[in-house]
Amino acid sequence: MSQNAYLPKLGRIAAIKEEVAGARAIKTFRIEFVNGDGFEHDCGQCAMISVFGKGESMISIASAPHVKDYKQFSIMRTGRVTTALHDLNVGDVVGVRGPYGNKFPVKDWKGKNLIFIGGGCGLAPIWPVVQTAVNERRQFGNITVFYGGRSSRDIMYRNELEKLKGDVDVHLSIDAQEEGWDGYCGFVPANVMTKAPKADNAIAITCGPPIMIKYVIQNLKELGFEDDMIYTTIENKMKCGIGKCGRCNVGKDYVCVNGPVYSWAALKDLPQEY
Amino acid sequence: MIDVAALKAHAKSLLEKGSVRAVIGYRKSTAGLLAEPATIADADATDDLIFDPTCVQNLALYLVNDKKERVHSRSDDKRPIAVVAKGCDSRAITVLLQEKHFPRESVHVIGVSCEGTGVVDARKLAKKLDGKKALSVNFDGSEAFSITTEDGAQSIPAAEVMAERCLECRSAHPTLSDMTFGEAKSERALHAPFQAVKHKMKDEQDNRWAFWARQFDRCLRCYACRSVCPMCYCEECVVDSINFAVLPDTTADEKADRIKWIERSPARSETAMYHMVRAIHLAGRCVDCAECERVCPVNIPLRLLNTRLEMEAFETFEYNPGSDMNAPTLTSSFRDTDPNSFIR
Amino acid sequence: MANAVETAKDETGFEPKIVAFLCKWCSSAGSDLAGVSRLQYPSNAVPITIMCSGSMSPMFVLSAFNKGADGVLVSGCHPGDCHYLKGNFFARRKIYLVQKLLQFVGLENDRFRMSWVSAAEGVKFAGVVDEFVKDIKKLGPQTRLKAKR
Amino acid sequence: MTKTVAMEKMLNKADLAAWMGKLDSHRLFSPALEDEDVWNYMPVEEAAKVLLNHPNTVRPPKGFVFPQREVLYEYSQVPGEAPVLNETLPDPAPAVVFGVRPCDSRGLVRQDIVFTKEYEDPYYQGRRAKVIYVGQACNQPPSPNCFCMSVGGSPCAEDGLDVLMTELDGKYHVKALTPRGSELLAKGGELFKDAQAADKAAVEKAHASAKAHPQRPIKDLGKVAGALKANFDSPAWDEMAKACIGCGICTFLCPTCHCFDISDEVKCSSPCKGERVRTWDSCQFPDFTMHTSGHNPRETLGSRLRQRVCHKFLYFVENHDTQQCTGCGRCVSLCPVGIDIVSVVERLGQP
Repeated sequence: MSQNAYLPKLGRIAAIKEEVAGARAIKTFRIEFVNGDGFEHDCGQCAMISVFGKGESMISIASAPHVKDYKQFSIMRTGRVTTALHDLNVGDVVGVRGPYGNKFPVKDWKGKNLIFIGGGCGLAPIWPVVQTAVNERRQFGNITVFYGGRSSRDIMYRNELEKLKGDVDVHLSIDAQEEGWDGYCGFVPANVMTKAPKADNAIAITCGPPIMIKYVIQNLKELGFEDDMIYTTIENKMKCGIGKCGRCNVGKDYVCVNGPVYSWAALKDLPQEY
Repeated sequence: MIDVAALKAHAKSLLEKGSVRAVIGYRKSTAGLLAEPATIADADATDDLIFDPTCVQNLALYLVNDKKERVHSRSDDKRPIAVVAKGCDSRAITVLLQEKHFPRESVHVIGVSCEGTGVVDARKLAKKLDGKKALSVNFDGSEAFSITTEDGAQSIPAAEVMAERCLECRSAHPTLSDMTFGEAKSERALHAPFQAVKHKMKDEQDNRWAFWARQFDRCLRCYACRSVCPMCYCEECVVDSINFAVLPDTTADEKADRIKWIERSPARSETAMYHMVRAIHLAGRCVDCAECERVCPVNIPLRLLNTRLEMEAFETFEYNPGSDMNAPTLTSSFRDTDPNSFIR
Repeated sequence: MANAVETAKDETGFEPKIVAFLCKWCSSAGSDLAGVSRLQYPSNAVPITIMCSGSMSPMFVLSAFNKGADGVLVSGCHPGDCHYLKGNFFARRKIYLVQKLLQFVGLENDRFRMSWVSAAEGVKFAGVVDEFVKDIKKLGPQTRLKAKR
Repeated sequence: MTKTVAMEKMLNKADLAAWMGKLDSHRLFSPALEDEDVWNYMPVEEAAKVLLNHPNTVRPPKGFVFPQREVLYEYSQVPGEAPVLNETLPDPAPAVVFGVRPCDSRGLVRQDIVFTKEYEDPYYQGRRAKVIYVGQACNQPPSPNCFCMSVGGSPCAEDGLDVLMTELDGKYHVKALTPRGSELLAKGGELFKDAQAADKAAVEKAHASAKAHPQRPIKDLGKVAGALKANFDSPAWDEMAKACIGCGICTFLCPTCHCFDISDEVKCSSPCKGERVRTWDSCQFPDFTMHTSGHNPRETLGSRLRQRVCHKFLYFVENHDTQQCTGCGRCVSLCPVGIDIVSVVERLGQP
């Protein structure tokens, strides 16, 4: 790559949608590149978003690769950069560089049943796969989405999930009973167990808090999923995005280059330093 | 002369009886002449313990590290940990106790006398031996070191190769201990206390700035001085202003609003601030173990900087860090007679 | 603080930037009195109100110099008059140490100053600032601890 | 490094200064005392005073191409408007660094792998192209903790160098290893005489005797990676790291360590003006890997020691088929508490 990989392209915030409010607020930013700059990406890849004067953060791209006009990022307000991002308005310009990392091997999954299992803001990294699968609906078998939040107010992509129904089996859950909630109450791994998706010709894609992932994988294995049928993403602190700064190094891998997408077969051989 | 065999036997019996969790002491290193700190939990391994003039490190640091590790591992072993402590180490432990860093009963202090001679300065020794590699250094009476090289043993006057701090040491004997080995020689005073600082103070102010500016410019910001200091126990240091102790209930705002006092760049202004903040934070707490200066890979005279305020504490406020664990600290106390004339 | 320090520079000559940390109960009120009494004194001091001189962190002093202050003033209540009874006694000790350190490192003596100014001493406050500005003008801009920006 | 450019010459020791004098289109650096006992690469002020029999420098020469602080770009942004970015690629004047020890030049080769494989780092490349390395074979080990030969190097290794000089009686044997090196020798003109068979024999003898100096051994280098992998969960890591104080000496002063941080240095908050800079960072610092959530994948000293050793002797080997340690011995000599990578590898890197 002859270009300066550290220099971000400029993107204008075209729309901001508040997904979740409160202390762990999540907003979805639609960013359009300025000056005809930009890049294409694959499902699962990330981009480094800059707020000048604050710093950079690695964020997974939540829009599907076939959406060319903009990139979408769903970001939880958690630190210096993300707080600054949440304070921005439509029209403000940020830096975006990328795309970084590997991808979900979606092409290899054609004809298979896809089972998505997300928790909290962990829906965002796998959302491009959901979108791609729905966009090319006839190429895939059954599509099932399990998704849960702490409460009904913590469910992101609410409208989008509603729209999926019909094409896709959607099973929402919240941790504790609430009035007016007609979905499942309890943790996501338990919800998966009650619906017991079949492992035949299936791929499971999961992302969420580490503890959720741990139990989801345990349960999937009980349901007969092999290690190479389970995919997840991991994260580490990152600075450069191109495998040089050494920060996201886990074993011989750099998460920003060799990750963030891992099959459980590959991930279980990696040291647990993520 | 200190009886190392008795020291080993004491450590062994403590571990055999199970009255301590571990013994923090010194053992021979593979990396060079200086001893290495060792945390020994196995009674049989106490035979590795040594005590000679190569035992330079301040082991009070490992009490601080031990506490951090216990919090992290959620250990519920309530037994004390034993630590071998020279005069300066014991003063550091006293300051930690004074600041209630840990309770007195959580530490068993094995005091060791560094006799009349203190510890060795590896750089001075290397010069003295003119290229020959020292294999071992031992106490040799109260005024000399016995040094072994390939050519055999020789006796060298301790004052010639002794660490600077030891030459100015005001209380060489442990001030606090549960058990002491070696002869009680508290007065050494080979040099007048604060001699180096006073000498530097005589310099013109502009020259002093030129001197310090050059030193700050050379700093690598490896933070070894901070890491080795038993008094630098803050969970969160001003230099790590972005990354600080985050608890599950730390909010995004708290993380975002963190003040970045110092940039990471090794620029003179930032490095000056780093070293000066450390000097201020050490005022009335620095026990002059001079570990900061010893570990500095580029030889920045940090002891000179940090003892400046110790001199003030001692001479202006009659305050001697590490002498009394029950006294109020320097900056949490005052007297009506404190200097006032500098105020307008 | 970075912006507070960026006060206008006189085209005709050097106008020192002074950061004045004033205790809320005495010195800050004293500076207000100087203002409402329409006393003539230089406008070089940027006041920052702190709760008590005893709450003054040495970090603030070093940070002000780092960000380009030509002088730093700390001012509190007279001994015995502290709103919190003894905060200024702690301050006296701490500031004394900070001053000694700054001098040892080689910052010019006249760049860091402490004063006792009561709420009634508008005239004294004006005098302290006036004198401070004059002394710093003799020294010129502070370059030693200032970050290159 | 091919035979076609290898050129062997002899230079009288007294003529070193004259040669340096002919290189005045370059900035010249050589090892000199930065402070008492602290050797560093310093600009050559008086060529006649340059002696190339120095002990190993405290700082490796990596800063010439990977400085501790590098401004990546400057930015300025008025709120609500698009920022203006100003790329600050380095364009240094050409430099020649004398007295580079072979371990350090082998470190450079490892940095080249990191910074030029897959993505070329333009900042590194910009500087790398402008620095010529003149090596100095170690007739005597420059540090008591040298172990270059245990990690595949040698006191007269040539990788990464443009020129290798070997001190012989009253003379330097000077071997050009790259076209850049040949040009440098060509500038010396008449000062250089062709090396004769006797000179070549003498230099071979000097190299053989240098290699014969006893060094700290690592047995079975080929098996170290596998053993480290097998011992990944050993409690010995924590035990050996007990004394570690978590400073950055071992990594900052390592000729191969390349980890860095990127941060914003704000000069003015409104309008927002500042620089995005990268600075050296260390895997030994506790906050190196800490997530924003506070979760830290390598929270303990043991896990960080393991990262340092495994990165050098396992991960780098898996990725690039060579160790990321060149045996300069700095981390051993300068560790405040005697943590010794050779001993660690001896203990956990042996089957």
